Amino acid sequence: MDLPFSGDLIAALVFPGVLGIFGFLVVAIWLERKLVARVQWRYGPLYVSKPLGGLLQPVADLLKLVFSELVLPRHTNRLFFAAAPILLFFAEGLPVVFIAAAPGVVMAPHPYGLAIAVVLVLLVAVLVVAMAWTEADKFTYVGAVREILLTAAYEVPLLLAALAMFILYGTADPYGVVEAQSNLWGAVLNPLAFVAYLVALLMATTRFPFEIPEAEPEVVLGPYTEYGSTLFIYAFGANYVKLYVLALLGSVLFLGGWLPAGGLAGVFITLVKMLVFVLPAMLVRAIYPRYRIDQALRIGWGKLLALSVAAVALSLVWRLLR
Amino acid sequence: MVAILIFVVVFLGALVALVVVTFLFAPRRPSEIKERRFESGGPPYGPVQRRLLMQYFGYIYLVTVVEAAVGLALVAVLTAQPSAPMLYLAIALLLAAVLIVVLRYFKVLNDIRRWS
Amino acid sequence: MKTLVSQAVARLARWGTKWSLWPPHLVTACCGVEIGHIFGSVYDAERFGMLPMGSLRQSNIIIIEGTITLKMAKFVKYVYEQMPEPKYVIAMGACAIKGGVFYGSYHMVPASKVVPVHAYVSGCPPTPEAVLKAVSKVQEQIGHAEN
Amino acid sequence: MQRTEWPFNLEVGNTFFVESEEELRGGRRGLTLVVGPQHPGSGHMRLFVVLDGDMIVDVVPDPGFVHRGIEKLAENRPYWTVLPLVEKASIMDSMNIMYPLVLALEKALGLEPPPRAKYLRTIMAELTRIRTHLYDMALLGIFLGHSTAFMWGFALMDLYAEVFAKITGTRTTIAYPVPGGVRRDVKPEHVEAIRRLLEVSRRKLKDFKTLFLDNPVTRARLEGVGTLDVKRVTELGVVGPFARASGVDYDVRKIHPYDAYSEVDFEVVTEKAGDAWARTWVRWREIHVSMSIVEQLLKNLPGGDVIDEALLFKNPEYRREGVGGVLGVYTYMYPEPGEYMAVTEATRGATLVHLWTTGTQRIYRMRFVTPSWRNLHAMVEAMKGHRLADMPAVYMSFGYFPPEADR
Repeated sequence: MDLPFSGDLIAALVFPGVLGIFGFLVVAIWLERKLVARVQWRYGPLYVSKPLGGLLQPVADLLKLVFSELVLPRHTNRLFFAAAPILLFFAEGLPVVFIAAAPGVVMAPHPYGLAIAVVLVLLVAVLVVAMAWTEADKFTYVGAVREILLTAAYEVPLLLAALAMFILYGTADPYGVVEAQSNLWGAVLNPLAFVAYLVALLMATTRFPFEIPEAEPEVVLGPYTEYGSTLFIYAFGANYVKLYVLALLGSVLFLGGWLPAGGLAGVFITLVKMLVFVLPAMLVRAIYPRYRIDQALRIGWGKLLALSVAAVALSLVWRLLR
Repeated sequence: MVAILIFVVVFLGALVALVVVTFLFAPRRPSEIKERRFESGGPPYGPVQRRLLMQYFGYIYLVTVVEAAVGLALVAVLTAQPSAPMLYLAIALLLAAVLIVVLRYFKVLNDIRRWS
Repeated sequence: MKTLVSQAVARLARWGTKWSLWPPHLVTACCGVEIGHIFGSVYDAERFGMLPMGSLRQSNIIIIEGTITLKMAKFVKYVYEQMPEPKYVIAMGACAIKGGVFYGSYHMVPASKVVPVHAYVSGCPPTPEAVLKAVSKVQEQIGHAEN
Repeated sequence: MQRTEWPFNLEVGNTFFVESEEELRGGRRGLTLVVGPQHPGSGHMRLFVVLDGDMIVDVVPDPGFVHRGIEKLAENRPYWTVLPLVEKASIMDSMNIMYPLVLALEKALGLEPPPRAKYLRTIMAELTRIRTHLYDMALLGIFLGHSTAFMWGFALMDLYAEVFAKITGTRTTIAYPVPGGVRRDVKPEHVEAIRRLLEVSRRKLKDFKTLFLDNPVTRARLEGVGTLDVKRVTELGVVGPFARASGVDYDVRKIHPYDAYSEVDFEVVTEKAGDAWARTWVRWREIHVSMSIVEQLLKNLPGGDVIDEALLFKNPEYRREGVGGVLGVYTYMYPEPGEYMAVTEATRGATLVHLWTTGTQRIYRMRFVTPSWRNLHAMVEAMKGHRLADMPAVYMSFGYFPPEADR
């Protein structure tokens, strides 16, 4: 790699690594609140830093949470109670190890990297359920079961969408995938898979029409109900990390990753392409109410499954034609 | 390999460090009530561990079947020689089988009263 | 050196707390209608960093919305006790101050008898501006608090 | 009466009337979810929701968190100070909720409001009706997770609040009618403000409908949920738009017209389905009916005084000012002994006030029946047998407002 710096260190520490994850947490929460506020005829966070349009609001929230009392309920196993959100947040961030943000900017280049990343994303739901279970609360309990069921709804379509793209490219290597898209983006070649991936992303990150595990009027905050203080940041922020990972994965898988640039400019292009996934995920909050869990399951196993199977079929056709 | 190690150490280190900061600097006034379960602003009421949300669990059985098939296809695609038409035929057949299974049980799964 | 660090940390914590007052969803009486207006688009309390939270575990300010009845008082007290430190209380409306139009009712308690109150807002119901003013008063209190 | 000691024990945690699950409902094996009072899905009330898996088996409501003893307080104070007291039962519906008391007091005092006052009262009643429907609609939005519906609904409500502030001096608790008239006259610019308000809200409501009511997800959440048929609705004694949503063609405004309702042309909105969607849709249509009523009334708004001649007799200055804050004139007036009753159609249904007077200035006994209380049982019944996620949808489709129910 012809970079003047060590690409894998950049990947580990800046983007898509630690700094990227925390930076995304701050910017995404701010952006979400501001965008939704704009739709709703209001300003959103403002006075905390007026010249920056309230960009420091998530920072203030974070500081407040860090410096507020840490309550470890007596009826739980306190060690697990404290460890679960940390592990969850960490596990949500783990798939970035295998995803490249630019040529050379990847921690572990692996021929099956993207496939491993997809599987890692799907594994995390177990930790959410474990977290909810340690909390031992009625609301987290219902929330955990809803989380399992929602996972059951999106898992297969997400896998099928990834499968469609892997069939199309014939590889799961991040470099190979991007190379295969040098003429046409994957989203153009197989729009069905793209749409299926987008909807599965909304489900996986429990974004709005599918914000079912943490439906406020029913189960308070779902799996995060019992957490306060720093642990709440991790429990609640884990979803944003998942969004980050899935957006990164999607931009490599469907939008040609860092193309047409390379090197450091590629990183910025990847960042911009991630917005294609992040912005809709934020704006649906202002547009849709939430489905019931049975409706979400029906969508996942009905329309979405049909769509993703059609996507695989389309990929097969493309492949045979070539 | 070093990069992964650095990533894991820095990431986990940052997460744990924030908790440590909370432990050291946040005010602490533990009380018996504070450490009770959250129950909509009242005292804990009734046992927690009860029947699971059983009505939709058929979907989970479906996942175990379908996901294994899809996973198999994924592995096959990634490890097979490029452009093996037999493989693609196999995947197409597999998907058809999946669709048939889902179509067969979709109606049953939707009727939640059968599961209660 | 040690005091310097702890002072800096305290200042940072105060700044964060000041701009991030999250009330739990605890509606005590009819002033809840005006609370809706406060979080609605016209008065938009989110500008001040307020965000209504579902659970009391993450929240740090109770806005007592009007009358507290005997039945509700127990829950208000319980919620206050269960909330993590630091926590603040705004008593909203004439009823929360002394009883207002319900003064002398057999089922009604002033807020100060239940929880320590940091700011009172008068009115029946108070206008949203008044409540936001009280919020900024509480913010000032937090900002100027002795370490 | 002055109390030095408040008679209650704040021993936290052991002063609740339901101690264990078995006490609640004979040892049923289900998960009992306690919804409220500190819960985003409850208002000022508590629901014990017994779940069998995802299905709601039983719902036990625990109201009374905002019982402030309005009926008892009304016995201990002069009758004209009861007016703002009654209003606090449902503050954004203030005009409609105090309407029956004003009508009953008028019967007791022998007053008859002049036509302009009647028109103004009806206009205000319809405006508060629109506002309350919007409030319920906005809360339905947030209960389904649609925060934009909440924000837009409250933004529209705020326009109404501003117009009320212009006319009466307060945003929410307007206390506009008094026995024998209204508190203040409207000026031409106020009439213009109301006209503009209706125009703006027509336009904005169209957006609201596009985003929220026409939303396929909203429809999917509300249709076929919490269905009560005509028979069930009449058995449970449901009132107001929630009965009309099941096909009960009953509206106090039409059947016993009071004030200016006999002079306007309006339809009684009914739906057949009786589910949460029908209850929402009836209220949506009622907003438009109310708008047309206000427009008709504004067109024919008569001139003249806004309070009865009998009240002017004591202080002719009121002719110019309206009664205003000065309610002193009532200190000279004593209600006739007897029983008086009035029923009106408040936003959430028929409201009844029954007065016993003994000739003093204190009301001997006031019975105050509010619609939310009568709809509570139906709401709970409608929740049973549905999914947990339907609970907030049914809750807010009944527009249940605990202070109104608990009084």
